[in-house]
Amino acid sequence: MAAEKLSVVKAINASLRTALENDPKVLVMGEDVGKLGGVFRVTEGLQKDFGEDRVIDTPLAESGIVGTAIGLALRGYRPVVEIQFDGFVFPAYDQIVTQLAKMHARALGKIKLPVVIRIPYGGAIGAVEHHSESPEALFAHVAGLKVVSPSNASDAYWMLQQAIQSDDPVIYFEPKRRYHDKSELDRSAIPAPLHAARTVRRGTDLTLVAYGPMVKTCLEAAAAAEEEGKSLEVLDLRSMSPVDFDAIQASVERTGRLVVVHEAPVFLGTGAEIAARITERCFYHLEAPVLRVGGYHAPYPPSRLEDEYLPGLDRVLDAVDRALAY
Amino acid sequence: MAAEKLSVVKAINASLRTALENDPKVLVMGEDVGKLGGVFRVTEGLQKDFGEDRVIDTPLAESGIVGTAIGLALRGYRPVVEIQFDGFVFPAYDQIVTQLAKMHARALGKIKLPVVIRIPYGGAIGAVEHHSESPEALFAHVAGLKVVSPSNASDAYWMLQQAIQSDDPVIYFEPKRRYHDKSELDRSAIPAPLHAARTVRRGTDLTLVAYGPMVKTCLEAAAAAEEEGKSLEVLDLRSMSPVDFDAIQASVERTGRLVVVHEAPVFLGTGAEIAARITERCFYHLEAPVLRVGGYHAPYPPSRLEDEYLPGLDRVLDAVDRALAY
Amino acid sequence: MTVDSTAARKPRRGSSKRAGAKTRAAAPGEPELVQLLTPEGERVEHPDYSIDLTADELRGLYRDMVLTRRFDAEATTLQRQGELGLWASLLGQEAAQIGSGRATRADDYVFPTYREHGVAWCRGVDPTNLLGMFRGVNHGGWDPNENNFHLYTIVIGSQALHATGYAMGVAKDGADSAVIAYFGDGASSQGDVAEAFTFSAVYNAPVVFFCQNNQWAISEPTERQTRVPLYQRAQGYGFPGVRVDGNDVLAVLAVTKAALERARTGQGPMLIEAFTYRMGAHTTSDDPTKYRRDEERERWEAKDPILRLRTYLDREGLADEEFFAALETEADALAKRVRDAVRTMPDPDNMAIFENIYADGHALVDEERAQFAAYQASFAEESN
Amino acid sequence: MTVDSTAARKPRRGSSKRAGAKTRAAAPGEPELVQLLTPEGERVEHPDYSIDLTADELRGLYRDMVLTRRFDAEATTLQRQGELGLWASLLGQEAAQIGSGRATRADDYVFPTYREHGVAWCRGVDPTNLLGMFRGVNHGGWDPNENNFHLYTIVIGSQALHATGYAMGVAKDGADSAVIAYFGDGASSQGDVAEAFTFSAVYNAPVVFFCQNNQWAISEPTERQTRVPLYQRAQGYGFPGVRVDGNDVLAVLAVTKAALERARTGQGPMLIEAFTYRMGAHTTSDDPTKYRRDEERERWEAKDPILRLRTYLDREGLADEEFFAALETEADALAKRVRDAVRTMPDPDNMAIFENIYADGHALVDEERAQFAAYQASFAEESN
Ligand SMILES: Cc1ncc(C[n+]2csc(CCOP(=O)(O)OP(=O)(O)O)c2C)c(N)n1
Ligand SMILES: Cc1ncc(C[n+]2csc(CCOP(=O)(O)OP(=O)(O)O)c2C)c(N)n1
Ligand SMILES: [Mg+2]
Ligand SMILES: [Mg+2]
Repeated sequence: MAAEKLSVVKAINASLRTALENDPKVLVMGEDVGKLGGVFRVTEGLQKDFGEDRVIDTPLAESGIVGTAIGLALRGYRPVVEIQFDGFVFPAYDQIVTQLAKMHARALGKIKLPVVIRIPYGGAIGAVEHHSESPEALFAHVAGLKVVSPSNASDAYWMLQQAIQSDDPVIYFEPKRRYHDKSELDRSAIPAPLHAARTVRRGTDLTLVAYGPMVKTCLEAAAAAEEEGKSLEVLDLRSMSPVDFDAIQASVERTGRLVVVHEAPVFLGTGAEIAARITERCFYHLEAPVLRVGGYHAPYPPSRLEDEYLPGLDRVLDAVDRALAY
Repeated sequence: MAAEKLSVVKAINASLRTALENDPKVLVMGEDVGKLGGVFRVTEGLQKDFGEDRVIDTPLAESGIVGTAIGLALRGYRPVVEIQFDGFVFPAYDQIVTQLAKMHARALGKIKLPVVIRIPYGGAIGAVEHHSESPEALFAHVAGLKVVSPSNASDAYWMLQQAIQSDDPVIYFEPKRRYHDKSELDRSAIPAPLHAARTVRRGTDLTLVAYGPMVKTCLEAAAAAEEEGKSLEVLDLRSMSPVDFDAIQASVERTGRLVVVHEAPVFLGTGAEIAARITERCFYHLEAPVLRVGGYHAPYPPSRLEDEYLPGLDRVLDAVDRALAY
Repeated sequence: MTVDSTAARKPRRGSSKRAGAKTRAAAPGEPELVQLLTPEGERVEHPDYSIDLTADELRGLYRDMVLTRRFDAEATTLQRQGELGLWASLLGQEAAQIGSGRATRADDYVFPTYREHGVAWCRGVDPTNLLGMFRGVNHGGWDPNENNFHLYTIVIGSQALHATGYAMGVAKDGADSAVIAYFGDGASSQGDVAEAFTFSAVYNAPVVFFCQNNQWAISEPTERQTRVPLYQRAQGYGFPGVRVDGNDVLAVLAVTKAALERARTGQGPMLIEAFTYRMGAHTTSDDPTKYRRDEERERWEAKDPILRLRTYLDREGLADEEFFAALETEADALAKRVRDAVRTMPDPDNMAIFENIYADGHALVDEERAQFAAYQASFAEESN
Repeated sequence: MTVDSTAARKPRRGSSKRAGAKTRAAAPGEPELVQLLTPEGERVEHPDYSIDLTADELRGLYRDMVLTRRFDAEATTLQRQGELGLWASLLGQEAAQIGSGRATRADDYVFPTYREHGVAWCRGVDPTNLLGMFRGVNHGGWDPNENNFHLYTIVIGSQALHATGYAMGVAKDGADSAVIAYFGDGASSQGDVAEAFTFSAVYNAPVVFFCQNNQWAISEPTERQTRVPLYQRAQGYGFPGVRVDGNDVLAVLAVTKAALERARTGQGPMLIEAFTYRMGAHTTSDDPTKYRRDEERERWEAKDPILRLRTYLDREGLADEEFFAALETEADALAKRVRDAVRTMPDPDNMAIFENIYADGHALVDEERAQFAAYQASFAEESN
């Protein structure tokens, strides 16, 4: 099949459709995923085509959704759960970190938990409270979970395929502000491994690492920097657990400088771990400390302040300048 | 009053008693805190002396405990909540991060949430699953919460006094494996600020940063290292949010080397943030990368493996040697 | 399921039956629905709940509902015009909100969801204050203690526990106030609501759980949350539940007053299910045509809460043309005031990002605030 | 509260009343308790639940209870001797567990708490397998699918949702198996249990909720969790609840069989409250003298589940001395086998820390495993 151009929303929809078609054990479940097709229309048309038994509108209870998904997985199903917004995953946090993450180990490997939890995350959509958060570090810190985030339609499609095929629980963070960005999807391609970072722009002076919504921001920053004669390499991390440290290391060994960018608060965010570990691995290669650009140690602000709160082009370039100034 | 020697459990008990005596708005609530005095006897005798109305046995529901504590705080009370064990805090996680942490900001400061959540944490007590975890990073990442942990009886007493007096929500992690360690408590002393780190041993070659249960381990490591002619400085961090970076920086500027030790998993643990930020602050002072010693990216293991899983003297010294070898 | 007529267990107060008023019994097999005013605007009596209102009071309720609806419509318009990011309309739920809101006393405390604009009105919260969060200038931001009206809570069900804790505090204080917690039919599924039932029952807390069953949780009908009427949930926790016609402002007022009185007098919690209908979309972001049919809405329009009180006022001659005309003018003025207020509502200062995170300060916030200020200043310099 | 006799709504199957057996009615004001064998060992009938067992079957139940109690006692001893880190005794709850466990079919699936040693026995799980987690060599570690007996779940209430999800899967598969979820009186307060009630009712899942109300959640009496009998919780969710004498193995067997059959035949969930007593401490770490009085325990000892079946067997001449003597020998052998197995149970390999965290591997785990191995090896070198 030739490459087609489609949005992230449509790519995820297509990926769910493929999974539902290929494997009768795959289920889609969550609030409003049925007739409505989800508040973002990600599941649009799926219940119509696959029935209420496979595309399941659930009661309004996130712990219940994840808890029953675990039970369904124990019975041999592969549930793909939708959490409606980032800020609504916390009622399910106990089931996720205490049960979903640990049950495989608890059973000494005798049972598997192929559950995918899809969470639209991040800001910049002008929403009210709880609809713009980036809680990925709270999942990546927990052993037993895998945490990924696509930044474009092709990854959205393929990474979801891989997440559903994985026998491990995967938290799949969807960059909601990029839902309607279109890009090429080649359904016949052989996808990159789920947890491999990807170099999306080559450069020599400094490495930018980002994932999800911030990849585009970093690419724009790199383009702007080029005009000022700075050559930035951009890595799309794609996976926050595990992190592809080898790829980052290889890049930093060439560029000597690293800036990590995410929407989540900097304090104990993914960037902290990357900074710590890459500094350890590249101590003699780094010409500047690893700098981080991200959210502040503050609740996500009202939307009229989100442009100031979120890392944008200018803040990324400011960090780049500071790193290059060492 | 002269200094007395008592255990961490007794110090916390005394601190709760003082608070209940001094302020009629202080309440103690949790599972089994009444007649039983809590599973660790931390609240022993309090219900007898202050009544069921102030020392409250709650239904078995952590979200309910924290959620009603929030309501009581809104009514003007100062609830001190006990979570029975670290692994049982997650059913309350939503109320803690979504409500308790954010309500003051949501109200533009018009309401205050003076709620203390006491959590016995950490391992090495030979317990079954869920009774030995160190989830502090999952709280420290969240703006609106303060996160502290005492390492000895005196801090246990004073830091709890300060936490209860604070108008902010404080997660107070109790190092359960040190519950029965005795040390001096001077009730007439003027305590250090709640969020200040304390130098507990002076040294010149390398700085060890730890908190809660690992402070003792680090002091033992420093003593052992001294015999090998290495002079280690040990900082008791005491607060994981905020972190006293100034104190760490001052020490590292003298020693040039830093090792952070905690029981919690290294990946995205408190040490990651300390490593990232201190590297940024002390880039030209560090003679070695900041090294971290902590738990592995694994569920807390069955107790017969915990000695291998937990950072002990040898693992700390191994990291010290590696840092000194740079 | 057998219907447990919990209402029958409540203390009966002197009922003041109006001469000629009918008493309606529930159709067999249908859960009982407390009603004092039929959809046709006919006044009926209920053995357990009675109410006797002056013409003035009746006109007051009518005015509340009309102004609330007008405010709500204006907010929807403002959203369409881009002045608000979102609006959650209460259209159709005016009786449930005004009836219950007017049942509260000044010293009672209210814990709303995000849709209780009518209750806010009754509590004296300025309507424009409600718009800040929907415009994106704050997350609520009014002082909850000014009107004993807590902030809107978006994460479903959480506030039921806050209300319960608050009520536990009221009881500890020996005060005779009551607390009321609002939530929806969807929210009834959340564990937090169940835990609130448990805590309130065990501590006999003076809290009324007011569930507006508006038939929908976004796109999901109530059958996705329960297979029996929601008011029945209460009895398994040891306190009474009652279903009231949520489009009948008189019945809602009577039942809520009784429940609050019950709470006040140490008889513990009670659950009220106000059976009503969300006539509009879930929010301005929603498209109900995806999941429900127009006929349903039309059926409910016949039960419109405002119309039915209007019919009654008209029939009984309790209000004249002058009243209705004046009310129209007042509604226009309110709409204009709201419109003007929103349009001139200033954006928050950028530094507000760093304010009110902690009451006692936090070193990291201080550090980030300073960095941010310096960063902002660097642009000012550049542009100099 | 009015007692809703939910049992009356269940399909009645042909009852086989024994000649001369009495039918006991609940004392007025007391919740109904299904009982088929009185504490005095007298056989009574119940209008909704009947059972007809052969002497062999009765002896089998007796044997199960005796062996379970013996195993349990041995485990407590092993804990005192330092061989186990902790033990959660089921003493007093043998009838609740054996009665319900024996009601399950091989293809049914069981989700236990941490105390269901008797149910595990009925499912064919080797008792020694239960001891690993209490010794600290694993967190459970048996293969749940070998006996359709899930791992012990320590975090209170979580497994109710797993059971519900599993049951939803059973229904999807069109299988006629049923699922049973165990939990305690304390657990009834957890939001997860309430959500399990909601999900199971809405999806009509074939799951039986089996609540052992042993009167205590560590130090808290059941009144700290509810002010009405727990079985009544179910009706507000739209399915029946029934209280059974949890110390009467016959009644528990009959009621659980009926509930499982109900689930199997598409009639949805049911809640069973087995009214019983935790005769020992909460766990070996607990000290019940802090919070309850000896008299209470003594009162319950008179209702001992094993004694009462013994009395019945004796009175009816259904077992002879030989049987009891052989059982004693068997119990001794079991105790010895368990003792030996625990004492020789090897510690896990250190590298097990890094095993089974992920099914498909994880780079960080690989890295840490390698570092750990190298670190361990460095000691081996040094000691060479
Ligand atoms: C915990 C949580 N999950 C999901 C949502 C998204 N959400 C917002 S409103 C809503 C439906 C609420 O339905 P109901 O409780 O009936 O109240 P209504 O909107 O009808 O007034 C949902 C699912 C949320 N706000 N919080
Ligand atoms: C979420 C959670 N909170 C607290 C605990 C600690 N805890 C273990 S058992 C128990 C009491 C359980 O009581 P119940 O449900 O009645 O079961 P029982 O022990 O009586 O069999 C408590 C509070 C826990 N395991 N999980
Ligand atoms: Mg609704
Ligand atoms: Mg119990």
